[in-house]
Amino acid sequence: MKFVIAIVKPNRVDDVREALSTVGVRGMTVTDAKGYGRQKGHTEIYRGAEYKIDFTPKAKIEVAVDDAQLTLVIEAIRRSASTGKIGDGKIFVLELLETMRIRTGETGSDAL
Amino acid sequence: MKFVIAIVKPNRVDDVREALSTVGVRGMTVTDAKGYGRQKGHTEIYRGAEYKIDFTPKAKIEVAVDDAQLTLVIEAIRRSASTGKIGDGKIFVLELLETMRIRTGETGSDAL
Amino acid sequence: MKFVIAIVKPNRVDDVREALSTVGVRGMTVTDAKGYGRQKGHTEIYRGAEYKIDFTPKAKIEVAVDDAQLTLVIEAIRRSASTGKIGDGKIFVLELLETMRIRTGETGSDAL
Amino acid sequence: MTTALDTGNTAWVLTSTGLVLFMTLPGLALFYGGLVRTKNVLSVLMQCFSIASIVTVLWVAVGYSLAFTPAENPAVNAVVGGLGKAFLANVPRGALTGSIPETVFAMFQLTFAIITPALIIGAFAERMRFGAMLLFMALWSLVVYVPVTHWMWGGGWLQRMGALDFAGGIVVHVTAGVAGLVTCLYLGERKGYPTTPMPPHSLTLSVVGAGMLWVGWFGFNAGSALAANGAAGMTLTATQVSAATAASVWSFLEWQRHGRASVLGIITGAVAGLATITPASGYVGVGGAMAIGAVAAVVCFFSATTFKRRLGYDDSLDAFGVHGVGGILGSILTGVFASVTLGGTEQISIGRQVGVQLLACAATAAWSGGMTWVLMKIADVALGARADEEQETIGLDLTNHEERGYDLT
Amino acid sequence: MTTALDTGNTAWVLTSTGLVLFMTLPGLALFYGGLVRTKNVLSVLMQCFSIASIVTVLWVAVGYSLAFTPAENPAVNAVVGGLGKAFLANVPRGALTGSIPETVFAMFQLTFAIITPALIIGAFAERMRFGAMLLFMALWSLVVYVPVTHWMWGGGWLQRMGALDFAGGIVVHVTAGVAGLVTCLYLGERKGYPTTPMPPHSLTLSVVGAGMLWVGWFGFNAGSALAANGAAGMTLTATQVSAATAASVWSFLEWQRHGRASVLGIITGAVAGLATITPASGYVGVGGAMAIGAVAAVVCFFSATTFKRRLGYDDSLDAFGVHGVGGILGSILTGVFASVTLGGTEQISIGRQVGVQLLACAATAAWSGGMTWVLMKIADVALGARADEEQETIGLDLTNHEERGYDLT
Amino acid sequence: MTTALDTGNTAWVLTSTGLVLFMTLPGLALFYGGLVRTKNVLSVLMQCFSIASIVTVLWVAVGYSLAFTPAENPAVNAVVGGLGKAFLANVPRGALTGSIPETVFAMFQLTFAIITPALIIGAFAERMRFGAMLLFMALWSLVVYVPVTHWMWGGGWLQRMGALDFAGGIVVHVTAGVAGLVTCLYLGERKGYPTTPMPPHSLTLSVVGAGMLWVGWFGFNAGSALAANGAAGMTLTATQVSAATAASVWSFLEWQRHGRASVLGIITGAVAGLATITPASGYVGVGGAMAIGAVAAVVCFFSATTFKRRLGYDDSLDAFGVHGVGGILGSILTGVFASVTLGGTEQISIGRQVGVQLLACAATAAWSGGMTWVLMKIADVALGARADEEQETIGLDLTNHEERGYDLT
Ligand SMILES: Nc1ncnc2c1ncn2[C@@H]1O[C@H](COP(=O)(O)OP(=O)(O)O)[C@@H](O)[C@H]1O
Ligand SMILES: Nc1ncnc2c1ncn2[C@@H]1O[C@H](COP(=O)(O)OP(=O)(O)O)[C@@H](O)[C@H]1O
Ligand SMILES: Nc1ncnc2c1ncn2[C@@H]1O[C@H](COP(=O)(O)OP(=O)(O)O)[C@@H](O)[C@H]1O
Repeated sequence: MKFVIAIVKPNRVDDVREALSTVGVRGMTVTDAKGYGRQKGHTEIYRGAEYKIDFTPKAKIEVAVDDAQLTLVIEAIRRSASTGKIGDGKIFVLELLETMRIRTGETGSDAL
Repeated sequence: MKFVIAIVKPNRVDDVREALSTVGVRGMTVTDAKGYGRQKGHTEIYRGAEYKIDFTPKAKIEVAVDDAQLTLVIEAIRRSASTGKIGDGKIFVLELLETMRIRTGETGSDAL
Repeated sequence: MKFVIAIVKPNRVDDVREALSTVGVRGMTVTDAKGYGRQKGHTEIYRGAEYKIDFTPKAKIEVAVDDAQLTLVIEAIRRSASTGKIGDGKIFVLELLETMRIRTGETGSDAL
Repeated sequence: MTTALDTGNTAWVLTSTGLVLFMTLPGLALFYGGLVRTKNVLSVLMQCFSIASIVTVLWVAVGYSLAFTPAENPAVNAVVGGLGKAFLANVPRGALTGSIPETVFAMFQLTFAIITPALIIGAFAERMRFGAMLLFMALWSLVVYVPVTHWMWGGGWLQRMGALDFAGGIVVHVTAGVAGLVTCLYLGERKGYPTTPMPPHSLTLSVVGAGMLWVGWFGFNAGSALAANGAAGMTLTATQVSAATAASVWSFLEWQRHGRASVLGIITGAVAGLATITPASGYVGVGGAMAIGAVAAVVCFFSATTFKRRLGYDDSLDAFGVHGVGGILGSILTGVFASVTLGGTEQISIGRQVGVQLLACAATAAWSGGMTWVLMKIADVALGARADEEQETIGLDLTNHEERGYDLT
Repeated sequence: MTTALDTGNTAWVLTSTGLVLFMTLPGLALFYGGLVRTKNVLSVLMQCFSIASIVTVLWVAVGYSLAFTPAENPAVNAVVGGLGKAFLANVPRGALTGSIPETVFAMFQLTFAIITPALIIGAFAERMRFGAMLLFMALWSLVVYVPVTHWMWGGGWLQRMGALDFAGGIVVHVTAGVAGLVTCLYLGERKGYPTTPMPPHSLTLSVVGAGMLWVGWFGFNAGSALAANGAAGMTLTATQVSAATAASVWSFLEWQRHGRASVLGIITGAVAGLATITPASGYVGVGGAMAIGAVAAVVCFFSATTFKRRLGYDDSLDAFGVHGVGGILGSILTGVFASVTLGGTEQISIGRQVGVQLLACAATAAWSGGMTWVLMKIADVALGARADEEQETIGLDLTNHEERGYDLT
Repeated sequence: MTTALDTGNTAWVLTSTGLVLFMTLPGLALFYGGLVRTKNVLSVLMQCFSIASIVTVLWVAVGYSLAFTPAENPAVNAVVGGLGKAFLANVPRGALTGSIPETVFAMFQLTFAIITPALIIGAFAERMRFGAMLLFMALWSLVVYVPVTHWMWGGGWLQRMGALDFAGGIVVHVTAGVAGLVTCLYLGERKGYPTTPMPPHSLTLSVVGAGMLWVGWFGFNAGSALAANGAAGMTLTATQVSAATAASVWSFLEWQRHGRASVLGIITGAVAGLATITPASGYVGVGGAMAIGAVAAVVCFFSATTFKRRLGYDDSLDAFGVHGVGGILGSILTGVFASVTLGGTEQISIGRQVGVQLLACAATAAWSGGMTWVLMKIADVALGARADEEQETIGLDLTNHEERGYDLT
């Protein structure tokens, strides 16, 4: 199995979720994050004090998938998350050794 | 070493922490997350506008452990996080290549 | 490639970001987290009800790097995040199988 | 009309002046601010504060005079007043309006001139650029609010025609509500409306604002009696009864439709009851107030929920759906429940009076609607009214003001 | 008692009416709302707004009349008034109560009728279902608040017996405090209490509410003088002194016990001082006010911290621990410090008066406690009073109102 | 000066007393509290509440008497009053100050005695330990505020010299502003200042506070007329005009410099306009008020932005930059615009009066500055004034009060 981490723009999350559902993904976990990269941040000014904020808001989507699903999943994320603008984000793939569904104790693919 | 990621219900975190301590885990990192899965979300209505919220609040617990501890740790999490209801969450196990304690520079198991 | 996860004190994040830039890291993702470990938490009291809070605020920095960069990156984080006090945090290194830049579809090192 | 200063009446109108300003700063600002998304909260607060500031300057400069000073020429005076009191010239400290100092009257009226344009914000929230908003509001205050105030309260044609508007159903709510409808039609709906969820970012904030509006409305309505007497007492009573009845009925309707009552519902109901009773507040009895409150809840409930969604326009925070509809409704019902035969204070023929009220509403709505479109066009051409897509995505706070509403980390 | 309208007195009571409503909307709502967990904040705000609405309707319909209109039969009148002024019939605009319009008096009293049941919320917060809460409060307002008000202020038996209660220690705080204790005993403690931490979700909100309560209390106490004169001035002074003394003493006690003072502590102390001085506020001097404030802080400090934990009942926000205990304490101390011998205004024998005060508290507590249990039972059987486990876990906001307090992402 | 009680005037001053207390609790507390970082919000709220409590006790005990009771010895009376009214002894309910009860006057003045030290908080926010802060404030209130009040309003030397200060430019803003500057110089800048970003944690909160300050200032200035008449009306007008003008000008300056206007800017401008008009508010006309508001915005804008950064001291929330500078500026301009020749009310030679005003400011600044340093030293030696590095990093809320401002999870 693989553990896929996708960093996307916050307003893309719903589309990504739908796209993943259509390729058979039944669950995922999303976390709010701040991203640093080529996309530049913004400036804030308070009584003349100018602050450069380098981080931009991102959403981190984590999804565990079967090896068989992987390419479909990556493609689904890319398609649904892409706006063509800098800052669209990244997809990272890690090896997933084991999975367990807490409720049932099922392991492996059955736990996804 | 292994990197264990557990997605659990927010109100289980304290129990999981205690369970992990009892099996000798000395540290862990917890993040607020939103989960999507079989457990269904809720509805919100504002002046007639009905919003279906598919995500449910979850806590993500990350803990790095020795290979020797792994089974104990997984069992401890399962036991303490399980309520038997849909949405109890998942445990994911990844391979952990290296660890370092920033304060001392120690690496490997000593850094846990 | 490697996927580096660093748990650091929140007020170290900017220094870590700068340190990473100087060693050629072009992007990273940061998440707010709560840490449990040797560093002890604090107490809160509300109308005589005393609560022991075991968790301390931490920042989780995730950065994907080339194998070549790894040692430099680890060293940069350690140097910039260390205060010498308990609670400075940890660095975890995982194997990263694949990376993709969503905007362009580039993969591997080019996507970093 | 007495001609000696009454310190008690003056004390009450001074207090009411504070209460009505409080309705805008921060009352309405919070009520609206809580309903938008986090990324736009400051833009709403900013709009309220900047309107309060610019309108104050304009009001003192010419607004008060044009609204409340008779123009020499009677024909002109039917539609707008004169400039004899520009910059409050010829308003010595000793000058009285009834039994209170004229300066107090001028400031009390100023607070109405402030909240009226501020009400419009609710219709175009989350998508109008700050510069154009401010230009539009400055013009609107002079071109719409000031003349209509003169028509109704400054000796203009509506007043002479016998239209009844105790505390501003026509002057405040009809003008602002209709203007709101026009501005949101002009700007078009927010990006993603209605598919994308746009939940209130802090109902807590909105509830605080609602509480301030409710209490402040005592000054708005009972203060309009310009005296601390039985009339003020009955006006306050009618206000309280209508607000409470409307809030209760709204909750009941929600419970009927959704199986539960909501806090957004109850505060919206209260505001609907308050807006609707306004023109009638000084003329009706307890029964009339209850009836008006109940009708207000039913009508505004449908206009703000079903109706709006069906027609598909994006009145972001229901400035028209609640204030406009409530204002029109209340102005018409004033023609009914003001009658002595229904426990009111006026010796009127209900049929005839309703006709007068309808005419007054129509004329005011037409003027406000038409002028609003023209002024929006001017502001748009001059400064660009609509925030571009990126500004809307990132939010107006960062893009228009380079600030963030919260930094809670 | 003068029989001519005094505009100054009227202006002050009109203002006080606004101030006391402001104490509930949004004052108390925020004070309580900030103390609960995020998932329940709206439920508290909703409870306050719905109580304000329903009680207003009931008060105007029958409450005011039953409380303040004499019943024909003197025996009946000892316990409850008549219906002669139902729907404020026979209350013309010209009618006076002392030197102010009766409508103003009726509305001023309404704001007390609103905040009293709202105070009870603090005892059962985070676990009572909305429907049952509303039914209970409507009944309680008629069965407990209205009669007790008549006993004490409407010519009923307590008043005739010579009990002293200037602004509501017995009528407001004893009735609500005891009712709170009974409701929390009836419902049982919250899931996880006392082991699970249940920290306030926003002390900032509670501090805002506390500030509103403090200022609003000027209207509550000094407004009860029904005049803008030296009596009102001294009452306001006593109120301010007691609040400040209690806040200081509470901080001192915390510093003694925990080595630091807290903001929750100082606002709780201030509220304790305000609740406790209420019945005495119009009768005491500066020294008496300081003494009452100091004693209030010490007694409420222990009742809200040590005492409650020892007995183990879950008075979520200390409605009984602060308001109930403070009310009883203040009502008794009124019998002491009201005496001219101690700088007060009353020619009384302290011993006898304390006895009268004790009897009044006991009778009121018994009636309120007993009826509260009965009415809770009725509401429970009819609609189900206790939120089920899942509702408590998810929170009342989403489960009872389908809304969320904040969406700050 | 009339010697009969006027209920209308009394009603207005009672109301103003509530308004000015509301400026501190919770107005100023929120205005300041929103500007600090999340980890310190409670410390600011706590400082405001504890100051309000301790100062109330001290004021009633000796402060009021020392400020407003003549000392036997005329020489002594030039600098401080007597103890004849300690604990408000010899202040019967019937006692009058002008046409209002003396108790009302004493409480109205108390609210000024409360907000003045509270203003200082803005200068040392986020780094002063609670215990030392409280000790310092108690001493400062007696050593600085009370005497200066006597100098200016209690028959002391400034008043006899003919200095003009209608509502507290010298007594409130100069004393507090200069004290702020000294405290922040004494404590040194916050850890990380100015390199580390220290953005406001909740501008929403600050805007709420600003709204409360604006409205409350009606009581502050117009209440100082101690009557509900034309003087109060004109004072309120001047206050509103100056605030609005300053807010508008500040926004304009920001737009010039940064290409956009901000909400923090507009509320800061409004407060600058309010602080600056204070000493002049009762003496000037509309034109004077506009001029003062405009100048206030320009001068404070540069003192709070450019100036402070250039000199590098850390006046955290610009207590000196806005209140101090505004107070001095306003006190001087009073000498100009109070003149009848410029639409004011005073028959003065502008040149001479400006000299008197300058002298008054200088003397007050010198006394406040010097004593502040001494008292800080005392508090520091006694209890340790500066939070240590770890406390500053973790925040004052957890380390000084063991509480957290928000728990929104
Ligand atoms: N090396 C990296 N490791 C982890 N996260 C990264 C890395 N590079 C970029 N990111 C994440 O991806 C987001 C988008 O990257 P950015 O360079 O801004 O745009 P793009 O991906 O379009 O080139 C960043 O905000 C950051 O959250
Ligand atoms: N494939 C997945 N990848 C990542 N997280 C998942 C995945 N499936 C489920 N989760 C997480 O586990 C949580 C619980 O899953 P769910 O299907 O709702 O219940 P259960 O685990 O009891 O079957 C989800 O809310 C989500 O956070
Ligand atoms: N085994 C672990 N797995 C995951 N995170 C850990 C682990 N141990 C420690 N951490 C994280 O590192 C942080 C610092 O660890 P701690 O033991 O407090 O100090 P130190 O790293 O200096 O020994 C913890 O707060 C926690 O977030």
